[in-house]
Amino acid sequence: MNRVKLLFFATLRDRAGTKAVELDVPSDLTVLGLKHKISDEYPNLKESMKSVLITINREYAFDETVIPPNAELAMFPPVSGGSWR
Amino acid sequence: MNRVKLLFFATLRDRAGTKAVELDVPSDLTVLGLKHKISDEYPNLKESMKSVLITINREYAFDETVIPPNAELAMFPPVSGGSWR
Amino acid sequence: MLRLLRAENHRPRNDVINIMNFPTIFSITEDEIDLNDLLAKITLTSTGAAAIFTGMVRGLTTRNEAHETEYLEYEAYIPMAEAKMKQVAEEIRERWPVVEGIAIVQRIGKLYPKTPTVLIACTAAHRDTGVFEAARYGIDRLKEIVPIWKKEVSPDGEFWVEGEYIPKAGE
Amino acid sequence: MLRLLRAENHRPRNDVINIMNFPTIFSITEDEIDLNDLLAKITLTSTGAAAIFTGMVRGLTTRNEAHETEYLEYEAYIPMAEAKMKQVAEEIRERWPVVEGIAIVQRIGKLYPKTPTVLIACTAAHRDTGVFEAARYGIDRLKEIVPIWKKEVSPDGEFWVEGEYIPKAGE
Repeated sequence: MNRVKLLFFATLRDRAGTKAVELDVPSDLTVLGLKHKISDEYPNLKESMKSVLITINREYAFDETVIPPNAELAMFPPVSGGSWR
Repeated sequence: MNRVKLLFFATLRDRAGTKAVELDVPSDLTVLGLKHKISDEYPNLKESMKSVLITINREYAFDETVIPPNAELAMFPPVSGGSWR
Repeated sequence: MLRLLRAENHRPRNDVINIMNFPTIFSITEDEIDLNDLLAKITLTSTGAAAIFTGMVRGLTTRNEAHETEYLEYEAYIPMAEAKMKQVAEEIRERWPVVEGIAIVQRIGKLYPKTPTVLIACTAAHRDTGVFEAARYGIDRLKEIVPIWKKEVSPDGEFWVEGEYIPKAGE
Repeated sequence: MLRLLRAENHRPRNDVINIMNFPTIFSITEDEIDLNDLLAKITLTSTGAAAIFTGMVRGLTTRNEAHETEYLEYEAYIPMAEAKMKQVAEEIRERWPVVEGIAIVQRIGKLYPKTPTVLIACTAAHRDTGVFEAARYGIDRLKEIVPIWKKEVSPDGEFWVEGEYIPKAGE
């Protein structure tokens, strides 16, 4: 098992009700696997998993990526900084 | 004869050695005629007349324009404000 | 539904703003150009984006004939320059009616390297409506028709910088 | 002739400046965005032009669903946002090597209408070298990849504003 930190931002944080959690995940868990795990453990976030962005160590990550040990993960909606078009 | 005021700027002012003169000009004098008159009366400015810009009452004027009475005329080189490309 | 009704109410009010209250600032000044202040003056409640251009005195030029500049001395035919700045603003509004605020400022006098000498700023509700193009057009036009000149003072001596553009009738 | 010799001497010196001293500023801050200060920080002796974009909080929006905004609340994933701002600056330098200074600033926290919330500024020796395009590219990229979100608070309640862009691998 790998110990990882998972941060939530914006809508995801509101729905999770927390800014961050620590998780033990199987060492071969992919980003897609993480989405399924979060859907199961946080029913409030299930809907969000469809359009969520996931980062590993502050870089965008994709479904097939395997999560490395001690990773800093984050989940958030598409970004909306700057000016709104 | 019309009384007019003629302002000089930038290189034209340096060469004329003055910022402004008052002139009495024939009432049918055109901008082209003015250039000839200035060439004759200010030999230092003769060379400048080739590429000079002339304004009448703060609008760009052209060779065939007739100078109206009491006009504020100005002579200057192509402009170079703002940033230099 | 409430939103849609509100939208209907907004539009005529906003059109009134369009016609009456869009700020246009133009100035020829010996004072420092204050970007914060100018931006605030052309920001309306409906404004979401600003494109600002500033030109600075270069101390070191490498394009074409490379040279150093000690300072530039700017002069203007002030009343005509103000009228032509107003004309540039009008040309911008004609081409980009979405532009809300416009500021055009030329600093004159003796200006040293790194000093902003000219500013043009345009604001609009959104950034994808031509606000960048409007600012770009503004600085290009300024350089063509606004009667301002500069004398360059360098280690090699001083000389007037002349432009090339010959305005056409009606410009 | 003296000039040409001087030009030859300048070039290598200027290349050193290119590589070593071009300032890149990126910051996520709760403080006011000071345009004068940021512009001064990215102006070099060789700089003659700056293109600056700022985004402001709109109090009144008429595009699409018209609505009023009381304030926006910005939040950022700060360390990642800083890394992505740095990446945007690097992308700009790759595409427009003439760009000299770059400043990218996002203000976060509770921000009221008319307040500048984001700034991107690029400087270069001359204005016709892509400095406008570089600033435009910068703000567009910022909106795509820098992890910053805003919650809109309006008379109708509050809601998160979500973007649409899905970054690709390596972005």
